[in-house]
Formats: sequence, C-alpha cells, structure tokens
Amino acid sequence: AKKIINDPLKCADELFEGLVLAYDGKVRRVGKRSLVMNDLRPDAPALLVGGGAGHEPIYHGLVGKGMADGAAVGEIFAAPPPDIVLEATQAVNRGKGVLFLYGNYAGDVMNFDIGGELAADEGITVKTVIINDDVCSAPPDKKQNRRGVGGLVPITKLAGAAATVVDSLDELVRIAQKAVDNTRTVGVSTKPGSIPATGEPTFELADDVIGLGMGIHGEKGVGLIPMCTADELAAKILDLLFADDMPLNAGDEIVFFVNSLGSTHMMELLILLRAARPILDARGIKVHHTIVDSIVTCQEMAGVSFSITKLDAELKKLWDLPCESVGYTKL
Amino acid sequence: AKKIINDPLKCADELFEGLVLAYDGKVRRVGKRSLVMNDLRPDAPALLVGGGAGHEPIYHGLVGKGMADGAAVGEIFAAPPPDIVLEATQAVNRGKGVLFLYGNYAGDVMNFDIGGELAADEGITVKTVIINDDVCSAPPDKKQNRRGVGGLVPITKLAGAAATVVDSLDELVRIAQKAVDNTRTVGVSTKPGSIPATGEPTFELADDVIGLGMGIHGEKGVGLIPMCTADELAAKILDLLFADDMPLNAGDEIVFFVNSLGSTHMMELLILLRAARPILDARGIKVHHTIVDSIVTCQEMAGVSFSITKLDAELKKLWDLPCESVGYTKL
Amino acid sequence: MQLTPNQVRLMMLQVADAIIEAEPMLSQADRDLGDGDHGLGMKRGMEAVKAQLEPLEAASVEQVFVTTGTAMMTSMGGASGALFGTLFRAGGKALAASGNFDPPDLPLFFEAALEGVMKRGGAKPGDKTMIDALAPAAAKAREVTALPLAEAISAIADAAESGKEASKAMVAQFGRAKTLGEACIGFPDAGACSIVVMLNAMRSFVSCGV
Amino acid sequence: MQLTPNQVRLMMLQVADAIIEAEPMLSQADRDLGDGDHGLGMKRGMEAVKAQLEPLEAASVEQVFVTTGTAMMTSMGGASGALFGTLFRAGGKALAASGNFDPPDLPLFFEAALEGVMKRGGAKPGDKTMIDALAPAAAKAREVTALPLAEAISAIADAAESGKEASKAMVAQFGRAKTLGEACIGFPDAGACSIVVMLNAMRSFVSCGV
Ligand SMILES: Nc1ncnc2c1ncn2[C@@H]1O[C@H](COP(=O)(O)OP(=O)(O)O)[C@@H](O)[C@H]1O
Ligand SMILES: Nc1ncnc2c1ncn2[C@@H]1O[C@H](COP(=O)(O)OP(=O)(O)O)[C@@H](O)[C@H]1O
Ligand SMILES: [Mg+2]
Ligand SMILES: [Mg+2]
Ligand SMILES: [Mg+2]
Ligand SMILES: [Mg+2]
Repeated sequence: AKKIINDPLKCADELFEGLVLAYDGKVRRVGKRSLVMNDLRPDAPALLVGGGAGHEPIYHGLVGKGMADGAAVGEIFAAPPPDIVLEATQAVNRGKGVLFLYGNYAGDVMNFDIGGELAADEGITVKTVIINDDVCSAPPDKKQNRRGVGGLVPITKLAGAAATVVDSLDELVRIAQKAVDNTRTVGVSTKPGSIPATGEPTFELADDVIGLGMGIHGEKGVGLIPMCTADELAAKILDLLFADDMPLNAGDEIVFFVNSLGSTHMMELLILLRAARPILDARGIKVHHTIVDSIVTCQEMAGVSFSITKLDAELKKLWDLPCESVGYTKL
Repeated sequence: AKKIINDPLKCADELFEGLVLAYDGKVRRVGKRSLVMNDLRPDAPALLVGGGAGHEPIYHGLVGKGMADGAAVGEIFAAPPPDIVLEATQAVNRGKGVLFLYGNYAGDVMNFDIGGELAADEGITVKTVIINDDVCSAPPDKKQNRRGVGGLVPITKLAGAAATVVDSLDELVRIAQKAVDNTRTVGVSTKPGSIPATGEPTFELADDVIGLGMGIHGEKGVGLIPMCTADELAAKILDLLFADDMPLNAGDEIVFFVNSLGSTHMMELLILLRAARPILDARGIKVHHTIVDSIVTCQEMAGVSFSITKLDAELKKLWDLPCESVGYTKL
Repeated sequence: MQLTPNQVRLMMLQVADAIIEAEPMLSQADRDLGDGDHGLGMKRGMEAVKAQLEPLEAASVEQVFVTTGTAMMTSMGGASGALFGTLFRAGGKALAASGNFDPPDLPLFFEAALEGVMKRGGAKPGDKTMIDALAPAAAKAREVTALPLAEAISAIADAAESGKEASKAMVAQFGRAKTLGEACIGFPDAGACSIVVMLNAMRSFVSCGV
Repeated sequence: MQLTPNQVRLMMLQVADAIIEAEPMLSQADRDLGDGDHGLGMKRGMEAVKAQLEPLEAASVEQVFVTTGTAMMTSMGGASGALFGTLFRAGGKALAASGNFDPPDLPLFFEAALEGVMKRGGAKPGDKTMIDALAPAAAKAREVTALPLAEAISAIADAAESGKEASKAMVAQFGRAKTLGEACIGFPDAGACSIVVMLNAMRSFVSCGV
C-alpha cells in the first residue's frame, strides 16, 4: 500500500500527536498517549474511551463536548496498555469515578481491566460497559463474544451526552448500558485492510464476493456472499438486523448510521441509504436521525455497516443534545 | 473497481435520492435533481452551490443551516445542466436574488451561465462567484484558469454564514469573493480515481510517484514528484502555498483544512497535520480552526490537500457561527 | 437536393446511434486528456435526443435541430452538454428562415453553430477543443455550396476529420486538458472526435440514396 | 545447575533477539487467523525489554522476569501485551522465594505463568491460544525436575512445540480468531508460536555451555 507516513512503526505516536492538534486546544495530551478534554464539568463522573489506533477517527477522535471526556490510545490495531489506561483514568477522574466504554476485543478487555485495577489501587472507582453491537460475530445467546463495531459511534454519543447531565457513575453506567443494549450493527467488507508497518493485507477477499459480518480487521462473520447490487445488499443487511434479538416494531424511533470502513465512497453509502429507508418506512420504523459518514474505519479497507440504535424517551433527549469532536459533531 | 451500486448509469440519481434522505427532512427535493433547505430565512439573498456528482459529500452535501441554501446536482463528474440550475435557482430565490458559488470548471461555468440567463428571463437577479483556489493548476497571473478544489469547503462555510446575516445580494457577493480571494489549496494524489459507469481508472500513476497539484479527476498540476515521507510532503505542500501570491505573515489567523480525496486514511491526514503545524507555528501563523476530514473526494482516489483560508475580523466572526450539513457541521 | 424535416429527423436518429455506439472510444479519448466521461455524457444526451425525436412529427428542420440541442443541453450537463446543446440550437435557428438543410444553406448552419460554441466556451481554433473539428467543417461548408448534398456533407466530414487529426498536435487551452501542457500532444480532443462521428453518420445517411 | 540473575538477564536478551528476528513469521501467523500484528507487538515488546534489561544490574531472577513482564505489558498493548506481561510477571514472582531458575523450581515458574494467563484471559487448554503451548510446557516442567537444566529446558521446549503443533487442529474460542470457526483449522496459534520461539531461544542459551 502507498501510504503517506513517516516511520511505519511510529504511526500511532504520530497520528496521536496530529489528533491532539486537530482539536484546536480543546483537548490536551496526557502522559504517553492519552488525550483529555480541557473543559471538564467539575464533580461529575467521567467517560473514558479507547482502543487500538489505525481506525481513525474512532476511538480517540470521539473526545469532546457531549462526547467522551478522554481516550487511551493504543498502537496500530492494539489495545492501549494498562499504564496508558491508568494515566487517562487519572486525568479524567473528577472524584466521581470513571466509566470505561470500549469495544469487545480480548486485548481491550484485558488491558482496561488491568488499568482499572491499577486505578482502583489509587482509590479511583472504575466501572466498565463493553460495546458488543456486531450481530454477525456471535448468536444472541453468546452475546459476550460479539465485537464492538459501528455502534460505538451512537453509543459514545449517548453516553457522552449522559456524562454532561448525570450526577453519579451508576447513572452513567445505566445509560451507557442501555445504549449498548439498544444498538445493533451488521457490516460487510468488499476489500481487505492493511497494516502500515508491513503493508500486507490483513485478509483476502475474491473480486466476486462480499464478506458478510466480517470484522474491521478481517475477522470472519456470517460468511461470504456473492457480490450483489446495493439494493440487494441493503435488504440483506436489514434482514439480519431485523432477525436479531432486539425487537424493532412499528412506531419505534431509531438513529440510523450508515458507515464506510474507509475506502468505500460516500456515493455508495447514499445509494445504500436510498435502498434502506423504504424498507424501514414499510415497517413503520421512524428514523429520528441519520448519520452517513466514515467514522469506524480500517486502513485501506472497503465495506459498509448499518447501525441501528433504538431511542426511548430518555435516549432521545440525550441524542438531541449537541456534541462536538473530530470524528462526529452534531448541532 | 468493486462498487456497491445498482445500475452504474443511475448512480447520480440514486445518490441524490439518498442524500435527500440523509438530511432528515431538513431539505427537500426540487425538480429533476436539486435540493433546497426547508427553513429559509425570508427576504434574504440566496446561496446556491452545485457541480457534478461523484465527489460526495461536496457539493450537494454542503446544504444546510449556515451553509448553502440549495444545490444543483449534475451527473457523475458532469456539471448540472441549465434546467437543473434554473429549478434550483427558482426554489432558493426569496426575491433578493441568488448567488451562484461553484468551482471553476468549464462545464460548470457554461451550465450555470445558461441557467442564470434562463433565471434572468424569469426576473431573478443572479450573480456568480467562482472558486479557483487550486494553486498548482495555473500561475497567479492566470488565476482565471485555476480549478476549485478543497477550498470550496471553507469558502462555502463562510458564504453560508454570510447568507444568514446579510441583507443584499451584493453584500453576499462581496463576502463570498473575499473568502475566495483569501483561500488557497495545494493537493496531491497517490492513487487514481475511477468512473462508476466504466470502472476504468481516470489516470495512471506509478507506485513510486505522487501527482503534485493533480486535480480531482486526474488533471495534471505541477507534475510528478518521487514518493516521499509525510513530513517531506507536508513541507513541500506548505512551500507551494507560501510561494503563491496570497501573503501569509506572522500574526495572520487561518482556517487550516487537511482533506483526504477519499481512499487516504485519516491516520495519514493526522500524521500530515502533525508535520504541518510546527511549520505554520514557526512562521507565526495562527491556526484559528482545523478541519481534518474527507470532504472533497473522487471515486476511489487517494491523495490529500491542504487548504488555507485567511480570516480577517469579518470572516472570523462568520467562521465562528455554527453550521450544519451532511458534509460539514460545526458547533 | 435537400432533406425534408422528417429526413433530417431520421438523419439525427442515425447520428444518435452512431454516438451511442462510439461511446467507449469517446470515453477513452477523454480518459487520455480529461476525466473520462465524454462518451458517457454524449451517450446520455443521444438517448435523450432519441426519446424526443422518435415520436416527433417533424414540422421544420429548425425544430429537429433545436429539439436535438435542447435534449442534449438538459440531459448531459458538463462542458459538452452546454456546447453541443448550443451547437445544434444555434445551427438550427440559423435555418429557420430558409427551412432547408441543403448545400447552399449548410454554411448558415455550421457558421452559426461555430459562433455559438465559441461564444459559449470562449475557446478559439487551435485550443484543442471540438472547435478544431467544427471550424474546418464550417469553412468547408462555405466552399461546397454548389455540390450535391451527399458530396458536400462528405467534404465537410473529411474537413472535420482532418481538423480532429490536427488537434493531436495541439496543446489544450480549454477544458480539463488545459492543465496538461505538452503531455496532451499526440491525443485528439474528445469533443472533436464526437464531431467527426456525427458528421460521418450524416454522410452515411445522405449517401444511402436520399 | 542454576542460572545467576545475570545469566537469566542474558538469556532473556537472547529471547528478545529471537522474537525480534521471528517477527515476520509471527505476523504471518496472526494474518492467517487474526489481525496480523502479533509479530509487530512482540517485537515492540522485546525492544522495550532490551532497553530495560541491557543496563540492568540484575539483583534477582524475580527482578529480571518482572522487569521483562512489565516492559512487555506497558509497551505492547493488545491481547498479547497483557498476556505475555502477565506470564513473565506471575512466573517471576513465583521464583521470589527460591530465587533460582533451576529444574526443581521451573514448575513454579511455568505453573504460575500459566495460571496468570488463564485467569487474565479466561481461556483454557484447547481454545487455540498461547495456552496450548504454555500448558504442555508447564506439565513437562513438573516431570523433569531431576534432569540437568539444559535437558529440562530442552524437554519443555519440545513439549511447547508439540502443543503449538496440536493447536493447528483446534477451533479458536478466544482472541480475534474465535469468529473464524472451522476455517482456522490447519493454522497454528500466533501466541503459541511466540512461546515456542522463546523456549527455543532459552534452550539454545542454556545449551551453549552455561
Ligand atoms: N471552452 C470550451 N470550448 C469548446 N469546447 C470545449 C470547451 N471546454 C471543453 N470543451 C470540449 O468538451 C469536451 C469535454 O467534454 P466532456 O468530457 O463531456 O465534459 P467535462 O469536461 O465536463 O467532463 C472536450 O473534449 C472539448 O472538446
Ligand atoms: N483470552 C486469551 N487467552 C490466552 N491467549 C489469548 C487470548 N486472546 C488472545 N490470545 C493470544 O494472543 C494472540 C494474539 O495476540 P496479538 O495479535 O498481539 O493481539 P490482538 O489480538 O490484540 O491483535 C493469540 O494468538 C493468542 O495466542
Ligand atoms: Mg491487534
Ligand atoms: Mg466530466
Ligand atoms: Mg469529461
Ligand atoms: Mg493480532
């Protein structure tokens, strides 16, 4: 892959430094590789996100007003180590404890757990909510095996909004968990990603197939389907979302997020949205807000995902609050 | 190219329909292929943008609060025909006339001109400001030959903000022209784009070279340079911006926009920003606002551009107003 | 000899089919120098032309050409939509008075078409645009007013072909190719190629025993 | 026979170099089943280990291993940073009392390492993880407490190698490969490969006449 980088092994550190600059002084760098908002509400529970680098603008691009309070940043495709989790935890904590909100990957779980143990040693209360919105990565009865993918954008937005209004960590945990419980994603990939350090594709995919449910590093999902039209693909993805254990009924209000994994052009996202909306409309599902963007990405990878977040009255109120970050901003 | 589309010849119509849905009711479709904000300020001059499709989210994705009032949408890589310009003009006009703001491409100039003549026949006052920010496409003394590229994002934002406060079309023209005069872009490409209907790359580019100043359809600029590091590339791009006829002095405040042409990952944009900022800082140029995003794009194309918009007191005030659109939103 | 309005309609349908068939060649020509969509745009335009002309009860030669131009202008967009639309609309209007498409009136058509295109786009002969095929065609039309229609059109088509060939040596001053500089030498202009395809289709129509 | 703290330090430096050299193979193993970064992460970890161990005045065997584990845990991130960090920290602490790295105490090291990794990651033997190389190594360590160090380590390394080979037939239950199902059969686990590289490096260190 022809990449605009310097030393391939320094990508994570360098993109992190660039990201801090992209925030125009609204966040500051902390320790080795964490960033934290400058303007934190005093005496409030904190929201910390994080994960591996190379998927920008997530995860660390979702820090800001009405979004996360800070982020712990790992190496390319690798969860942040515990000492980085700790430095970020200390920096966002305002005496009311810290919620760790991240995607369900073994590395993230272990490193945030160890980081949380270190923070507990320092007297900081830490709770964890794990994002596992990826329908295709495990059946509903094995939800603990599901990955976190596109859904982390609406979930971070809702938890971030909650963090601006709630008074206790438990309230923040309750709302973040509700956002997770109410969010499902189905994604597909059409072209593999690559790792900057090696330039090698992380998986192979023939020209005439689509990887259904494939993860953002090439982890397999439901399997391969033949290359098809946008209309067929939109229907297929929605079918998988409807078939999952989260009921979607007439009258339900949702956030609908159409995401590109990076190399899929926005034209294609819009053509998919055009196909998807009539299907949602026909079921009486009301789209309260649409996001069409490339936020959950992987180096060079092409593919798309649909995420649906069901809004109850509480979540809808939180959704409607403004938010601002490098990766997602809403008036 | 492996594209998620339906009929390749219907891409423009279908992405247009998807785009209208992406606006969640804030815009409506008009006529053949125009979109217009629903909530227009009465008795105000209007801002109309437009251009070919396939570069999403520009141009039609920049309609909304504090952005353009409407957009005329062409086919893939083709300016909108005059009847579409006319239908859009009629829909945005509120009796105070309409400013056409678009990139400097022969097709756009001719079609907007004809559309404007048709609108004049209907008694609508039309003025035109042409965006020509692309430094590499012609020397300063042939500025009329320069294309419109990345700069159209800050320029549309500034003109859109102006359209929410000014009372006369002439004032809108003055401010839009000032935004154009104060904006310069230098871009490079690393991988060719393609046209959905043929799947063929629009140009060729060897693995070991970068197209310096290449346009968003592959139009040539300054020439080819050897593939280089992000740090070298950032310095080279800034050198070309500094060498142009717009003075950039210590104390100047700017908007700095780092754009991906689509397939270049945000990681690379952030690594470039990290390289660019110290160079700007060293010259005493103050970055008032940074945008790091993929907004001016081409199917499949990889590459980046830096745009600089110099803010005087008036433009700075306009910049700080919020705006909202599918392609760019700011609190 | 002259064509009836209905024969002009049939001729333009044949022109439309020729352009549609030439789409890959025209797109390739635009890939060499521009953004690769010229053939697609022309094809889109000609499908719109066919949709308009097929059911048309042609009342005048002017009407056929103006309908053609308007259909192209409103369906194509891009540089060539405005320019080819202008070409046929201006050319057609120039025949309003005489009402004929015959050798004595051909200069009216081509000169008005050329003038319209030059005014609209600001380019002049030598700038490596469609004008470099259209201008020689117009000049030739002025020379062949006394020939039979088939021979006149044939001479005009040959002139356009030579003009297109000459465009290979030119450095573009207009359109997307204008930033290419010397690199565009050796390739013909895509719009000039379209002019040639059109005139060749006209030639084969009028030579087949009209 | 037993190693001095400084010899353990030199052994771990040799382990570090072996992993750094094996980076392409380890990355390929992770490309087959995961996200392709395992070799890079291990290399990064081992460079951090070298930076810590090279200047270290080794005071105890425990210190060398805990320093190794902490360096890996804080520099690598990802699943293997936490797991290999835990492995060396837990294993090293288990040698605190005896202070020796010799055959009678090797079971302490490997069993504590195994227990730490299992507790941290929740995986068990048969889940196609590094545990499938580490568990047989620990079992073998319990059997060879009476052998000379070089022979004991060699037997342990062989056991790990067999375990890594056996992992090829397993269907992953943990880590990124867990969504692959049957498709992961035939490929060894990347973490298990790292265990084997490490033990082979230990073998060659202790066999070279310590
Ligand atoms: N200013 C101009 N005057 C005359 N012809 C022009 C001008 N600009 C472009 N053209 C013609 O248009 C052709 C390109 O048409 P097309 O590819 O359809 O449009 P676009 O450049 O918008 O993609 C060129 O080959 C050239 O013949
Ligand atoms: N829960 C677990 N228990 C034990 N080992 C695990 C577990 N999860 C992953 N591993 C090991 O980690 C290896 C992958 O490491 P690495 O590629 O560095 O991490 P990541 O999965 O974060 O990219 C796997 O090959 C496996 O041996
Ligand atoms: Mg990883
Ligand atoms: Mg075009
Ligand atoms: Mg073209
Ligand atoms: Mg891995």
